[in-house]
Amino acid sequence: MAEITYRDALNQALAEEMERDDQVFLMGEEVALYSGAYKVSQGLLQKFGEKRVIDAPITEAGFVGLGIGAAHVGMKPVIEVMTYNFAILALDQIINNAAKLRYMSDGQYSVPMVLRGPGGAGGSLGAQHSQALEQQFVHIPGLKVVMPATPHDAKGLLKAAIRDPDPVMFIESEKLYNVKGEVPEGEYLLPIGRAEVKKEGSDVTIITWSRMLTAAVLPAVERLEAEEGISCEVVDAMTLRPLDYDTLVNSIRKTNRCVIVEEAWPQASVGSWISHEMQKRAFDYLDAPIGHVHQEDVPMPYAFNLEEAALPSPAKVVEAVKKVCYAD
Amino acid sequence: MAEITYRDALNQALAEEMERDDQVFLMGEEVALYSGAYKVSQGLLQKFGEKRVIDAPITEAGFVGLGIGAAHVGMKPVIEVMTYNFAILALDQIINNAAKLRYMSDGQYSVPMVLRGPGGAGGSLGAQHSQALEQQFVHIPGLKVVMPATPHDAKGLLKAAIRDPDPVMFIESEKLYNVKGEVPEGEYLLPIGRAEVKKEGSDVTIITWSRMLTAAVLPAVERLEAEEGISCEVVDAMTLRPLDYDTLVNSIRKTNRCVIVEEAWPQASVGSWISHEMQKRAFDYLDAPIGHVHQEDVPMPYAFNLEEAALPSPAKVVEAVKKVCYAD
Amino acid sequence: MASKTQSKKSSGGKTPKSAAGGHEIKTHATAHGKARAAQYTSDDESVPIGRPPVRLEEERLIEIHRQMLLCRRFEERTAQMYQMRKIQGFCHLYIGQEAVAVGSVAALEKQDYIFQTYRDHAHALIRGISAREVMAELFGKKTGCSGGKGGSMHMYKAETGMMGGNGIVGGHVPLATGVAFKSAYNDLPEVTICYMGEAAVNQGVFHECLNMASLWNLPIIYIVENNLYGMGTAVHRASAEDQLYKRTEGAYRIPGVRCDGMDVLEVYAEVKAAADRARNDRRPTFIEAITYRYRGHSMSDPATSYRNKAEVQHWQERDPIARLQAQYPKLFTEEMVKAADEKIKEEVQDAIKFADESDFPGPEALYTNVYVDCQGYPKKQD
Amino acid sequence: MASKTQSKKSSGGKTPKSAAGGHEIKTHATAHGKARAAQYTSDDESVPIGRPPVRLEEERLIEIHRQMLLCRRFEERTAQMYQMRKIQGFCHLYIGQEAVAVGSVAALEKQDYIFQTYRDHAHALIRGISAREVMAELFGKKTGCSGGKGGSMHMYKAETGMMGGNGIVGGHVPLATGVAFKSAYNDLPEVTICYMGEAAVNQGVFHECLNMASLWNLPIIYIVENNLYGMGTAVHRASAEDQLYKRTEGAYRIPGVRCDGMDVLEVYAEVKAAADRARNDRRPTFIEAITYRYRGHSMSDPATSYRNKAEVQHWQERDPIARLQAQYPKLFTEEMVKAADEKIKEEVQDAIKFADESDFPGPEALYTNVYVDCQGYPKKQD
Ligand SMILES: Cc1ncc(C[n+]2csc(CCOP(=O)(O)OP(=O)(O)O)c2C)c(N)n1
Ligand SMILES: Cc1ncc(C[n+]2csc(CCOP(=O)(O)OP(=O)(O)O)c2C)c(N)n1
Ligand SMILES: [Mg+2]
Ligand SMILES: [Mg+2]
Repeated sequence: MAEITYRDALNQALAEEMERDDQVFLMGEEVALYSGAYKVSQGLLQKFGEKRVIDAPITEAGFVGLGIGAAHVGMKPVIEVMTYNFAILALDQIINNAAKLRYMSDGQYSVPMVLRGPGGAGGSLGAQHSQALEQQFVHIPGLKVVMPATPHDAKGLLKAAIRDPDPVMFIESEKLYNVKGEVPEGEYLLPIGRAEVKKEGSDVTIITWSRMLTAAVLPAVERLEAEEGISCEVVDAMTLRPLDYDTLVNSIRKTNRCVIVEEAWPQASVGSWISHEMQKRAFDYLDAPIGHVHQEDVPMPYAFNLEEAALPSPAKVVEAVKKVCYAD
Repeated sequence: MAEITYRDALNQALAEEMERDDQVFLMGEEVALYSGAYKVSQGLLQKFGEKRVIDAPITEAGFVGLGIGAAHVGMKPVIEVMTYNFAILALDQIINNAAKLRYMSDGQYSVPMVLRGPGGAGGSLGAQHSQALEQQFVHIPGLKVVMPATPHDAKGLLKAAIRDPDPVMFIESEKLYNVKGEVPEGEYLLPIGRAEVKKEGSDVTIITWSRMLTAAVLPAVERLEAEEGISCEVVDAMTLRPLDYDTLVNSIRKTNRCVIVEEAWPQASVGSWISHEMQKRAFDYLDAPIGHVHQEDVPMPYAFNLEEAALPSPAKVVEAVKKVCYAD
Repeated sequence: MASKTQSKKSSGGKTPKSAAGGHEIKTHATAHGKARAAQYTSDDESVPIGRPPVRLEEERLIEIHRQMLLCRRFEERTAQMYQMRKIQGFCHLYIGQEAVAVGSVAALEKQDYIFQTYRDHAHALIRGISAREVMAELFGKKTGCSGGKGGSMHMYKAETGMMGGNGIVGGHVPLATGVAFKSAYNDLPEVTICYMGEAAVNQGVFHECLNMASLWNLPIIYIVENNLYGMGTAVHRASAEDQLYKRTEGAYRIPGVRCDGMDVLEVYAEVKAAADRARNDRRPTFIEAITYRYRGHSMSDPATSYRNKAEVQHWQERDPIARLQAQYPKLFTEEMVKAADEKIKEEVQDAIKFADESDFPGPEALYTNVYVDCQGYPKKQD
Repeated sequence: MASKTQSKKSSGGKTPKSAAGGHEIKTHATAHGKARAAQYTSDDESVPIGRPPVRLEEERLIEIHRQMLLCRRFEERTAQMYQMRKIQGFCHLYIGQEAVAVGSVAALEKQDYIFQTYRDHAHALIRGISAREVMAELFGKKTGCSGGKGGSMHMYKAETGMMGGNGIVGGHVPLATGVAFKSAYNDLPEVTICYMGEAAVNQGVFHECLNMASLWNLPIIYIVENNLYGMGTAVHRASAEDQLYKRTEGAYRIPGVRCDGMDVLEVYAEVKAAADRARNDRRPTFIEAITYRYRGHSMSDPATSYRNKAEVQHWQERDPIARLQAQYPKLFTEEMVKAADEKIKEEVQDAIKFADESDFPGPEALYTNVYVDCQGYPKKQD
């Protein structure tokens, strides 16, 4: 298997799906001539031409809504938001049209659109550009929300998202674009709605997704196992809506302890909701309250030291795991 | 004490605060000549003139942002969104400016603005107009979120919100506007950030806010006490950010059981987060998983029977309470 | 027929400082508002009318007349059903504005698309959804065109090209633009009409979409149904440039034209020209149709605080149905109209009966069609 | 000084059908883009220049020159500090565009306000934030003008009227409009300038605000710094009407004027006239200043894919600092400029030293100033 970056994995998925179906097009700010702000669409303009790789004016509500409109008459738009921070500007279109057209028409329409771009912090980008806002989408019936953590998952899930008949919020990570991982040569798809045990263990279940897997959880697990002798099972939720309850619950039933690690703010977050679902489904199996590691409840500061302190970190995960293991 | 409607209580609060401080103004769609879509601002144009009661064009992002701009140079804007459903259109302004200007400037600015209007379902209004989207605001550091359930609380909290130095999302309810309750004559303020035990009880704690208090919880409690002999303590959260953890936790420590009732969808909801916080803080006191009553996880249907089935109801609360009491 | 009225201009210009010394902010001016409404009189000569009414074959005129009358009668009964609480929630009537929908849809072809706001009953009826299905939708019945799940503001029937009402002011403009994008992308001879109220023109997304439509040469017609008010706000109290047809040429290079929205043939002619342009040249057009709603904004609005009876009467004298009849007196004889009316009344009565007798959606319908495919989502809460 | 160049118009007009038969959607045209850039040459006679440069006293000219040079030198060193990773994240340089900020701020009074985008270092410096505080902010130090918590895109100093940079394209336009509203409401003789890049004009909120500013007679000047590109997108690939000054009169009754943004005195004159109008007549103005950024969009953009060296050189030949010097050769002698430059370099060097030696904010700063008052919120997670 080839080692390629998360960016290239996404690029391959886009190229393969555009090759496969001429109703797939890519639209967003700077996706064509500039190859994408983060170069995810490198080479696609050259390959597919300006009819199918389209630079949009800076009008998020407009072009996201345009994508929804095209999707509900049969196209397969892939709309890029330069970062998911800007999706706020298109939220009315996403919530009121993408998520509801099918229900309101009682099944006459579907919206097979993918909205993709990086979420979370990018590094010293300040308060307005460093948010993990997936809770806005996970809340909404009618949407699917996918947040892959590895190049392998990114490729398989993006291809599945493009073929999916429903609107998929596909949230990447700026800090993952350069991360390499093994990706099989030929075509493959991964199922939306499936979580995966990324590492088995017996003492505690750590549930996470996207960048936190490699940025906080895995380094913490290494330390916990080496230094504390705590065996950790790591579950990557991968899809946040629909959530794969079974895989998560089964792990907790085995370990009897759980920590949830997410990049977002704590209140009404996806992690806090998963915690609620877990206590509901595994109440009798839990030997300790569910732990929660998240961004500090403040806007993201610019100063490097403060940003580091604001974000979840391996150290915070270690601490939270020790706490639920009563080893603190 | 006079019995007045929730609408009139709000109207009094607005009038009193506008009288008190000439930097308070009211802006929104139809607030002046039309007296507000729900007549909350009745008489204010006549009393304060068109300089201070201002009909805005239908441009939510624009006039909400304008309010934020005016607030951060010292005014005290009260901005009305005709319903909180439309606040989605202004969400960038709310999240990126109202919530963050103080932090990004390290305290040079504050944003003493109130954004008010009805949230939740109004009755047969269909999918785009029947949402309880408070989770979007409760997630965001820098905002305060207040959701009063009674005329008394509405008046005292709106006055406090207008005087508050921070941006307050003040979420009312269309279905409460006509509801009457006792309101003291003279001036009074209620503290933002305080929950209240609306009814004492011993077997189970029901946490709720806004319309669900009277529409679902109190009728259910009546039935539960009469028919099942289950004594319920009812806690009205009133402010969702900052949340009054102590009042909530203390009640659960007493009753050992908890059900959370909210109008919103379940995933990443405010209720699911409160549940997480409660299991964290009262793990050893809980005799059952925390129950959760919420809108069914579907867009709001128009058909009357389906809408009724979609919303939380006294029956659903009864069922959930019986379940956590192992009485089902 | 309407007689010529004088065009009155408001004083306009600079706002005087208020007596109190504070700078007076121009927010509304009731008196002006009422005077200015006259400015939009459909026979005001200051209005640049693009093109003389066309000649249409008799059978087309009869059909156009029938459609307007159907909309009128259908909604009169809708109001009645609302009073009886058979219909609930928001309900926005189109009475008075019929010429706009009928004249414009008549200029379309079968493969074309239309998008409307929440004020969408007439558009649904004209574009080919049966009165039965529209009324059943209003009643929230499963036989409704949206299965009872959409309601008054969300009428859909995919195969007719009626792409729905939308409840968010301006929210459907990108959808319509996206459909036009699909037509251009696939080189299909399709045209999309995106209707909106005049207040929607101030929403940001309108601006975003017109720019894209022009930039990318999309086959779309934006029709503003300027009924002079957005709820209680007169157009000049919300739009700095209240001559709306002037707003798009300078900003987006999209030609703006105004037409008399009380004259169904003028609407037809203007939209036909725009549709040809869209279909052949792939260029968007902006049409402002001056019209008037006789009723309140929605069923809860008595429409008394912001306009007076004289104004309503002024417009009722220009009623689009009466006007068409007057234009072709030999065709629309008293008997002919009466017969047509009877038939339509029967059709509407049948629709009401059908809606009334239909079932509400079954409880399982609550959970269907949220997704095409989502592994057991959603499930009932437990 | 720049010599006359020819104004080349792109072929424009209708887009031909593509060979494949599909309708070709006009999304970009690199070749045109480069040719068209010449159209915006500051000495292109097709550009309607509003007003001849004013005469200013020598000391004001010297100060204006000093400010432009300060911005230039400050940002050259900023780029260097970025390479050394003293500064991180997004960092957008203003080099080449100095005449716009300097000329316009010079036309303001002390009580006035300015709002800028993320490209805000120069505006901060000119409006009275010291080089030390700006550099310290870039370094993320607690001595920075925003306490190290804002960063490159968020420079604030309330008492100077520098109301900050903003990271969301278009996101600050309502804030600025709100400040102008406060001035009008309280009848204060204040003017607000809201700067933005030319790509921001396509955002919906721009449209919403211009309408309100005109409707309510707000004392505001919207200045578009048209540097011909939004990241890599040439203005005509994003704006259907790429002559931006034409976009506001028709749509909002706000006069639009274009000025040569490489000529600081022309900017000054145009903004002075607009400021007088705002202060005295309470009417908004829209100014398009044609300018050019010499560097990439941000530090990560080599600016090679969408423009070529010849184009950059074309604009560098119109450099605003050199131009002012050439306009007043007797004042700006070689020695004088050299001496001024030395002094500025020292000031910048001092700022770097100050920033470097300052402390990062203490860990407690993470939790301060989220609220004025919020009962123990926020607290560190436990
Ligand atoms: C974004 C948004 N804001 C406000 C509303 C409430 N609202 C519904 S219709 C309306 C007036 C619209 O007027 P206009 O566009 O002129 O259309 P008309 O109703 O006259 O057909 C308003 C304010 C809404 N539905 N959506
Ligand atoms: C809403 C939003 N969309 C996209 C971006 C990313 N972005 C930042 S600057 C920029 C280009 C803006 O160009 P222009 O307005 O011309 O200003 P300039 O950078 O040339 O000064 C883009 C796309 C953003 N910050 N905000
Ligand atoms: Mg209207
Ligand atoms: Mg630019």
